[in-house]
Amino acid sequence: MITTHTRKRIDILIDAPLCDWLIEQAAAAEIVHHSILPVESGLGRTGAWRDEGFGTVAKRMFVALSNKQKVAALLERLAPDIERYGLVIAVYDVEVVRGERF
Amino acid sequence: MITTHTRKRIDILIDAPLCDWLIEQAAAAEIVHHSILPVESGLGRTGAWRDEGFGTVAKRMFVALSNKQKVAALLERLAPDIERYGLVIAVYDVEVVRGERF
Amino acid sequence: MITTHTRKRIDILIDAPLCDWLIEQAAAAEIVHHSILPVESGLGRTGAWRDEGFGTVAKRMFVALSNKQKVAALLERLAPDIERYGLVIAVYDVEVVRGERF
Amino acid sequence: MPAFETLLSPVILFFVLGALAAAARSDLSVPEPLAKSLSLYLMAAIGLKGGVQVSQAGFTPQLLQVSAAGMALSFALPLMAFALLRGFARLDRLNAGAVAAHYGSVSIVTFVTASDALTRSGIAPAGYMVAVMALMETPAVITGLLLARGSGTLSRGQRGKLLREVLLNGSVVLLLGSFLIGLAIGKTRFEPIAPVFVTGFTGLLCLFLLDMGLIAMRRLRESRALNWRMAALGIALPLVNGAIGLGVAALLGLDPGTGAALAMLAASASYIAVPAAVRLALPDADPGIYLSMSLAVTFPFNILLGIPLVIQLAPLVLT
Amino acid sequence: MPAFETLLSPVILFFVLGALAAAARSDLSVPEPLAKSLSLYLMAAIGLKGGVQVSQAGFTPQLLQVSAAGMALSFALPLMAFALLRGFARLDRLNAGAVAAHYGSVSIVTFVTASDALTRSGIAPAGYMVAVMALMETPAVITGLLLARGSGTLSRGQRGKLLREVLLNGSVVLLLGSFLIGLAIGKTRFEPIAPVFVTGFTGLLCLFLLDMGLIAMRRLRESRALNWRMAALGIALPLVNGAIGLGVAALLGLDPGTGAALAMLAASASYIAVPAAVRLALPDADPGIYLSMSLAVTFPFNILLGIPLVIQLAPLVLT
Amino acid sequence: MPAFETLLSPVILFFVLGALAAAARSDLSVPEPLAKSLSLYLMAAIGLKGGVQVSQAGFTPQLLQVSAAGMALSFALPLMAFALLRGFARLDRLNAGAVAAHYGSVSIVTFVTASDALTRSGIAPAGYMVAVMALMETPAVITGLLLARGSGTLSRGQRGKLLREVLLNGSVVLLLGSFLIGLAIGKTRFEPIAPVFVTGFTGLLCLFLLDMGLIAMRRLRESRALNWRMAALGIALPLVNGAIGLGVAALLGLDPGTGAALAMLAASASYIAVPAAVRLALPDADPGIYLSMSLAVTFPFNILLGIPLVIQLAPLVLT
Ligand SMILES: Nc1ncnc2c1ncn2[C@@H]1O[C@H](COP(=O)(O)O)[C@@H](O)[C@H]1O
Ligand SMILES: Nc1ncnc2c1ncn2[C@@H]1O[C@H](COP(=O)(O)O)[C@@H](O)[C@H]1O
Ligand SMILES: Nc1ncnc2c1ncn2[C@@H]1O[C@H](COP(=O)(O)O)[C@@H](O)[C@H]1O
Ligand code: NA
Ligand code: NA
Ligand code: NA
Repeated sequence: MITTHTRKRIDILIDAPLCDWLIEQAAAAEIVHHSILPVESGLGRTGAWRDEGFGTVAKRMFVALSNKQKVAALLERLAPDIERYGLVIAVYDVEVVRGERF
Repeated sequence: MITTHTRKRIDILIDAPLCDWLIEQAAAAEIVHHSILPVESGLGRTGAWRDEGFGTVAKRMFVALSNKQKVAALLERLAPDIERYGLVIAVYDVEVVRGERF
Repeated sequence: MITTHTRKRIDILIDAPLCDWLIEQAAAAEIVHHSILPVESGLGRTGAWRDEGFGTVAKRMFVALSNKQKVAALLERLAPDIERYGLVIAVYDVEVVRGERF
Repeated sequence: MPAFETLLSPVILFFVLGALAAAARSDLSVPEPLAKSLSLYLMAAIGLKGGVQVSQAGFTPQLLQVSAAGMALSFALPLMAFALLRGFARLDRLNAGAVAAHYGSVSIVTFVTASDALTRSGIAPAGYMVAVMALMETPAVITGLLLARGSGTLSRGQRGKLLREVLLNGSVVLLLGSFLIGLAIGKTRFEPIAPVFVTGFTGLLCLFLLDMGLIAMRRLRESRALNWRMAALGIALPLVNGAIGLGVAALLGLDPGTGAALAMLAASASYIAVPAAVRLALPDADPGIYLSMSLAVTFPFNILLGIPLVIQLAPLVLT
Repeated sequence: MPAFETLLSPVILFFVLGALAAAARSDLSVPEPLAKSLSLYLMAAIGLKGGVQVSQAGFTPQLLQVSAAGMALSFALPLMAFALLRGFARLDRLNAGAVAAHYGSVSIVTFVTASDALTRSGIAPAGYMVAVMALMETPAVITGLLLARGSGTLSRGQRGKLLREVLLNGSVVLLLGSFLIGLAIGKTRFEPIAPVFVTGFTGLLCLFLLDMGLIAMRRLRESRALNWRMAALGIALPLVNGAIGLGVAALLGLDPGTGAALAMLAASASYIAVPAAVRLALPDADPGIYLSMSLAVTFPFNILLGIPLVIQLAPLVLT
Repeated sequence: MPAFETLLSPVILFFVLGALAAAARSDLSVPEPLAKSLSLYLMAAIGLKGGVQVSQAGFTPQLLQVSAAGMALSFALPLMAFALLRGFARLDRLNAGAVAAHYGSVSIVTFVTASDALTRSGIAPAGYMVAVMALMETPAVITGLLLARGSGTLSRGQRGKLLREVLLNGSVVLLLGSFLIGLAIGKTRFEPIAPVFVTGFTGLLCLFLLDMGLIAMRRLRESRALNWRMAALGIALPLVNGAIGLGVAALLGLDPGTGAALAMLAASASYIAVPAAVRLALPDADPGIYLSMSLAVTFPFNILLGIPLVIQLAPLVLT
């Protein structure tokens, strides 16, 4: 049977203009590899939005697979900005193949 | 260390025309905040589809972070319609920051 | 209360041109039903990419809900190609409704 | 040979190219935002052109007559369709009602292609037919729903949503809005935007029909729900509805072009606006049935045979 | 009645159609990639046209004067806006600075619509105004930031990013780049691409403004943060800034068309480039405030009333 | 100075603008669906134009000769490229085969830009060259694969997929399909769609090349795999292949325009259709190498220097 390892997946909903900033923060926490998924619309405390090109601050979903330590380090780094940047963060355990990569 | 709380994430694959209905149901279960992700194509019991603008009923992915009770309430509400609307639902535990929000 | 069952969700990041191949592999492992989500950009060992239509090999995210056995069978099938195709795989437990479907 | 002529138009040939490419499983595909953008463009363009034409021709009582007739057709055509779908195709009440709604409504692309062909055949339809089409789009949904579920089964919230769908559906708003804009600006103020909305029209229609060919044929290939009885009705219904439309046109004394357009509206079936409304209002109906019949059978039939047929018949019936 | 004329142009009527559709909660919508594509197209088109015009008119000292004046306005206009936003609308320092940055900058669509209307009124602005617009886009961000946070609070990395934003923002690059291309190719080599960039312009602008109407009205409907004081300033600021722009134009001795364009640049507020920059540089400011004011109040005001007003006033003030 | 002329065309200048914007790390970007839509449009347009031209010029034996020669080139050019890639750039067998497949195939955008430039220089290529291009797109994939892996290593399923790729690739289908449509409709029926497919062509090509400039330069900036030996070959291969193409044109006795087009087809390297096929068939080959060479080195070289060069040389070599 193929061996898998338990790692963390971290999904962060973030305003599109702040994406590069988040990527830098993640890299500083040694989470260099990531993927960005499009998000179409949403509703939060600041109201509804829809990615129509203009007129709204659109969101993206930052997704990274990494290990516990690095994810903790990233959360530590983000902590002071989570509220003001309105980040929506979810961390969960996943099984990965090629565990040494993450 | 930053404190996190265990909450639920619920992902629901749903036909695009039914999205507003689902958002209402979620709101009725007190899950007001959510995000909608695009889905490109898929294959299910009713065959293959691809979002080409017409000719198919496209899908979206409804994503919400919330607590156990509210997610259970939403599932209860959806129960009678899950089969006929062809909902594909996954619920899982995630760690969130700012747990009081969810 | 509505009954849920524990199943596996498997998310696979894959190059768009290899998507059909993956769908065949999954079907061979009896995971016929799936959804494909768009991915916008990313950074990995082979560098950064952005789906701009040309000039890069764009990625998709294959998502399937299935049971433990079938997911294990799929991983077994993919094993020899994971490295060369650069697959990024995450498997995790989710609660599903209508467990008999998956 | 106007019928043969029609088939040799680039618009139709691009439709055929798309259908052949999909049949051969080529990976040719049109990005979804382009498809949606082209459909917005086509609606704005025909709305404007219709409005400008009426601003010149003036309002006539006929406009009101044809509008009323069009709405009546949209309400009534689902009735016979429903009977045939129950009796011949053996669909249950629910799916028969859902399909009937589609055949009472109209296909904008079929109308546009027909207008183009009619104009090239020298019998251009009256400008107000765009408004008639917009009015015919949604009433059929109401009949279809009542047939599928019986009256009284709609909750108040659902009735509100349905009414909104009927009145404020995006394509109805864009078609009628552009029609009114065309009416307001008239021919002179239309000139600066005519290069986009008139000169570019047929060329962009080619690209759109390329996509429709791909989509219709892919739908046909993947439609598991379709049996020969449904397919046969997908051809019979446009013939029957088109004949009824032509009959109404004769009763109203319409000219051949305008009458042919009304016939094509009656003959065509919706595959954009109505499926979305029906998915919401009749979730238990099978999209595999109503989308396949309207998009994969009736639409190609109308484009390839229906339009040439009506171009032949209309001048004989309407004089 | 040139003002009334302006309102009857198809461009404006499509904006109104979009706004009405959104107000009635129709599901009409324009795909996001089409909106972005049209905005790229509009920028390339006006850049090119401006450059070609300057290639014919030649460089004049006036070009440099107006450029300098434009940049000065972009730097300075946020100051008074800031005072009003603090005093009258009672915004905190942070949000007042953020909003002020938007009003110092410009709205490309407002400029384009104004140019179109001015040209149709027989007082076309000088070609170089496109370059002036590009130069006015980003300086206001610097003033706004300093107002919001005081100087010295920017880290080196942030300052670098801000400078990049100011100089290399996509729209600045595309506008100035197309302007230089137009300058380089001149009228003859422009001819082969003129059908797309000139003939198609007004028609495509209609589609873009349809979308802007939808977006502006949806923003207005969903803006919880907006109170009447902010809404009032959303109308007062373009009036004040426009008057200042007209005054500067008079001082520089500009012709009515060019002066009116400068006034509209001053009067308009950014809702594309600046919000993105401000979201990054002032994350604690509320996008609900600055987007709603500039997009949902000032933009429609300028399109519907500001442009007709300046068309009336400019010929009186500037002679 | 036709070469200098070429560089001053708006088409090329937009390419340069895109490249400069990307080099300066501006955030200017073209939405992906627009890029794909423009490429569909360009293929349909050149296919149609070619077909219409052949419908007037008639079928000639030359058409068949050049088609055969084009396919032979596509099959054969990878052989020498492979040798150079192995010997000079020191690539392993696998990557050398992958890259060779790209250089045997063609770049549609390079062809389109070359045709535009040739036509403006008064030596328009024959209409059938579009069909020749479509025929040259995919044979090289077969040679490249055999070189990379040796024959006999393809499973039956893979061979089927490869054949499908070669014959039914979206761009092959659209190019040949539009060509046949153009052939079928001829000049008169082409007229109504000419405003979109002819008049709008060069302007839309500008927007597409703006995007290609952005993409090529971004690729260059991010290509870690590229070393100077590969970069040198990225310039040498188009020169060598172009010279071979010109030689074949001379043997066939082609006119300067048609010969120049054949040379540019030989000189160009695919970066759309072939990368997708190779990613599937040779998953272990590094996309960083083949995409960077063809898109970031050879494509800009051909656009900026290759086309002007062939415009100079073709009239001397072919008479
Ligand atoms: N609980 C949640 N679940 C999923 N998405 C959320 C949630 N809360 C907020 N979001 C997303 O984040 C955006 C901004 O949230 P907020 O900052 O609360 O306005 C919303 O519009 C949603 O797209
Ligand atoms: N097990 C699954 N995993 C992921 N997506 C699924 C699954 N089953 C169904 N779907 C998605 O839901 C759509 C409709 O499913 P169905 O109602 O079974 O036809 C499919 O086309 C897929 O996009
Ligand atoms: N750890 C990770 N987390 C999320 N996405 C990843 C990760 N590693 C790689 N990816 C994605 O997979 C792509 C290819 O990775 P690679 O093969 O390492 O270049 C990247 O560009 C990302 O989009
Ligand atoms: Na009908
Ligand atoms: Na301003
Ligand atoms: Na080649």
